[in-house]
Amino acid sequence: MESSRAVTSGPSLPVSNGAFAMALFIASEAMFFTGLISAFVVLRAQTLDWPPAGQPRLPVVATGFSTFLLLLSGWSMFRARLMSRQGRGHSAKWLTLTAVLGASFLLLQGAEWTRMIQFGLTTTSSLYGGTFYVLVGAHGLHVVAALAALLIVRARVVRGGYSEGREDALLPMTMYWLFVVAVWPVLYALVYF
Amino acid sequence: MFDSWLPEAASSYAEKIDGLLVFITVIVGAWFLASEALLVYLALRYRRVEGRPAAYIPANTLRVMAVVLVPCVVILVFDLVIDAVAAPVWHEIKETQPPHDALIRVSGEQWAWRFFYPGPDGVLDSADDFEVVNEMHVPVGAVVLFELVAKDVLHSLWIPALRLKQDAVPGRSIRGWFKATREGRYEIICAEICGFGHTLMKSGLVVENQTAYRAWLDSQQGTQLAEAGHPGQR
Amino acid sequence: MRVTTHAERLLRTALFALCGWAVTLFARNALACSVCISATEETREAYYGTTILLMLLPFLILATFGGWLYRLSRDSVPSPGPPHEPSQLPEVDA
Amino acid sequence: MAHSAHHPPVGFLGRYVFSTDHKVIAKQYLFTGIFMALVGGFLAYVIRMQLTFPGESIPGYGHVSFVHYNAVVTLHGTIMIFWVAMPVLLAALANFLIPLMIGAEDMAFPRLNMLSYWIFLLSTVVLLSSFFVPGGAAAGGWTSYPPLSGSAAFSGGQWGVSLWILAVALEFAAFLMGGINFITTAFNMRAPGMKLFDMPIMVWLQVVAAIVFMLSVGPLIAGAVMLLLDRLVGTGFFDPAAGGDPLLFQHLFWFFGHPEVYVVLLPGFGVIGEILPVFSRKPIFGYRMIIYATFVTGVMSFIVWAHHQFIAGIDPRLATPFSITTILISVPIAIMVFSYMATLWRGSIEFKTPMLFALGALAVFLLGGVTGIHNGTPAADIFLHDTYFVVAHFHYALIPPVFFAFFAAMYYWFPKMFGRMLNERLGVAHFVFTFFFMNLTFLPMFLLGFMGHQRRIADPRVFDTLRNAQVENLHWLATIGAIGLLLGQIPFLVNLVMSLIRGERAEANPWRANTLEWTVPSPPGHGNFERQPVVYRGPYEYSSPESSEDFLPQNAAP
Repeated sequence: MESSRAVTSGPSLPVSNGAFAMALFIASEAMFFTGLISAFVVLRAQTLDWPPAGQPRLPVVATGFSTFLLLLSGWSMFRARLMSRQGRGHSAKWLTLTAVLGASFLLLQGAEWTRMIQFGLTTTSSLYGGTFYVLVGAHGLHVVAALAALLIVRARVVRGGYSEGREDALLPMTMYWLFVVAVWPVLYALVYF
Repeated sequence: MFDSWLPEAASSYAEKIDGLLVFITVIVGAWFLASEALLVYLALRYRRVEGRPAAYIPANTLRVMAVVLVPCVVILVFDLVIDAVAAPVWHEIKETQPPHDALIRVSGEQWAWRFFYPGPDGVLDSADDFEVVNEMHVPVGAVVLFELVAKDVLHSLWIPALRLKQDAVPGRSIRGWFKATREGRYEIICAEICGFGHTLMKSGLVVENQTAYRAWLDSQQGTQLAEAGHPGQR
Repeated sequence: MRVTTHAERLLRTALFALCGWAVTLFARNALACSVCISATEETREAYYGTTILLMLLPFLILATFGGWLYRLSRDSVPSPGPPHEPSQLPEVDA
Repeated sequence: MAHSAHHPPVGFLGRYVFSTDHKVIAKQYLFTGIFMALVGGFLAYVIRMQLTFPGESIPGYGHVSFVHYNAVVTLHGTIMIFWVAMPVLLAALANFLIPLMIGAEDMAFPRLNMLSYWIFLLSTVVLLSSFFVPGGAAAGGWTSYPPLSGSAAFSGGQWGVSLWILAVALEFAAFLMGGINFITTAFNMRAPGMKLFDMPIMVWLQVVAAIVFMLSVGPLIAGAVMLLLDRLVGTGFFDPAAGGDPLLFQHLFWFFGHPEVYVVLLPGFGVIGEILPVFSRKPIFGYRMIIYATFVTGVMSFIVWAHHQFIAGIDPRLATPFSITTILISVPIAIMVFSYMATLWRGSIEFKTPMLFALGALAVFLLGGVTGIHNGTPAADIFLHDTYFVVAHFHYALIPPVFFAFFAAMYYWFPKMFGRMLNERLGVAHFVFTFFFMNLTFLPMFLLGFMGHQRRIADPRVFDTLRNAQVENLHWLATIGAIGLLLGQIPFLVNLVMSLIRGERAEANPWRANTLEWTVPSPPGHGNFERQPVVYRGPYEYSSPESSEDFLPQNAAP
């Protein structure tokens, strides 16, 4: 990339190292979630009363709203990358919107969690609770990590850190964010229904 | 032949498994020896000699690659034959259930085997069940159906003389059968690591004739009737 | 007694092999089965389903990945250089 | 990321400790791996001595209680696979070789690379510290099956298994970073002219191994997280009393566990594939065929894993399909082995130490390969499962790639790594000891397996069938072999130290090899290549009619 390098790369793929590595990382993340989902499917299938008597039902509607927010953040992330690719300086605004939407998803989820715990659904109350917190919690941690990365990327965009002609600097971030967004509906459909 | 190394064979399917082991060993052994000989031959025959340069054989055409591919296809055929010969044995042992003469529940726990006999009514979990620790008695020549459970961790019911091995999984019950064909006393071992006492987890299997078995059953029922209130639950 | 040819013998072995597997594959009553007797039918299906899912997903991911890279390289490199010519050299720094 | 490469780091710390140079990181991995190999080897010594002299105090360790024995077995397996095979074969060799072989100045992400090593080192410390916590190290077997490993009530120590899981998880994070780095580097940083099918076999096999690792490790991490929660929080995913399912962990574990075998096997085969052509002065036999066979192996490694569970209580109807896939995967491996053997055909073979180890690896692996058929046949597995036959089988299958190939790699690339040649005489002695004692150790175990000697027991004399002279003699042989094998490494360690200090200086290309790493000085300077290498041909043009010499480097202008 830098012209002063002693060694130039040769017949490489038409994709940056960052995006390529991110795709590989996402592949292994997908396998991680598949492992969790497999565990969930097996445990759910062998438990006769699911959800168990005396355990609260999961908030389908409220979570449906946060799902909507998360999907929206996926769209705004997509816009941010589009802006950045076209060289227009508006990507920071879209990144902010994405971060706000992601954060509100997390806050809503957190609020739901505290309510669920008050109602008696904990990790040890039943497998129903255990799998819920593990699957949703694993995704929540991914959103937290993605949000942190997003804020760093946004700070660099504001500082002009990506202005050296790297045409698709936001691509890895976009890929990861979209992955985290795309996993959620699957988990939502599996766990909440 | 190496089958003299195998433990005594005392069940109806032990011979079949032994035969299979010999069959596989002969086939793969022949391949192994041939390949090893070829490797040694090639290495020695083509060692460096002054004035004999190496040939340039990149093997990028199918014609040349056939040197390697054809033996591999033959290997594949041998492999599939082995699997085909073995499949019916597996089917007989693990997938069928001949009519049984005796029913025993085998339960593994840290670090002992417990055997639950159904008593005179032939039904487990009833009042006349009785329990024996670390010794299983079965009549010779009878098909024994066992129900394998575990109390705490994974165990593996391993009776080398019967060529019988099956893991016991807590929370699940697994069935299996065997027909002991030779009277005698054999060992029941745990083959799956199950904690500190794993090494010491062994029991006896007594294969005896009908009369002796009856006598043993009667003696057990006599002693155990008083405390038979709580047979092992799975 | 008829003399059997190699081909016939091979065919018979193959048929025997097929029967051997078919027997085990389609056994209705699997005895030593922990998920058949003591567990619900759904458990068995769940194990089968997740087994297949776990097995196929790597294929799917690799195929997606390969397809993506293939499309990218097809779209962006209009004319790949002749074999073993370092023709891409000047363009790399762009 | 490339800026740092232009200014060589200053000071001892910057150059040797917190370095982002792939060559330094490779050496860090290498020495950590060798250290762990000594730890794992010591544990093997303890196991062998205990089996031969049960109940007696072992010189250097002391009395082995049954509690300790389980921990020793567990840690021996864990260390040899995760802390020796992976760091040495995958991390050290890939780190050192991939950039040099493809003509890059460093890895794609040098800082991630450094982070990978430091996380790995942390995982090593966590694992080793588990020896000293109350209750001792993890004692649930390297597979760590719950419920045994799911609760301190079953396996004893509260800390051992938890630290074990933590260490394994950290280690996987490190190798995930490493693997992503390797793949990206190999695909995206090649020198001009080097097309994918101009990459050396070593690079290809490392890349495939990294891909297999990356795609298989996720479910195990999921399982490990759940197991850790079971232990620390009390969730009960694998606890039948709480409604959980112990088989589920096996399901997730072996989905990773079997591909892991190929993650270790493939880099070892890569080493052999590099060395055979150089010392036979002949192109490798069917370069593309080998690469394609590798792809097939990698892809198929995901569909064979249930063969570890034939006896474990899975649906027996699944046994035959998995047995067939298992048997099918032997075909691409056979293609690789036979291609390597065909490389010798009409060659001009020079028996230098690297070549001896490469040939020895093939010779030993053949037995490990064919005995896989015994284990992969479900009906035979009823008898052989969890016996010493399995132990012998996987040692025969894994010692060639992990140790023989590693030694071959050390003798071959040591000059490039450290700028000095290893002593040839000590090397040959090392090979003879290793080869002889390896077979002496593990051949008796096949027989022990046929006698029904189960694994992981601390005292064979407990059992009537094993309380006889035959078993004792076989254990004796294996123990003598193991001690000989360990002592046989002394020439190697002496050789390493002596040659580092005053070995013969190595020239740039002592083996007259074609690949790019031999075009730079030994050891290569910072940034590897002073001038841009340009690649004109494949890596194995030995004795080519195009050249008057018997080798034709990849970057020699036509």
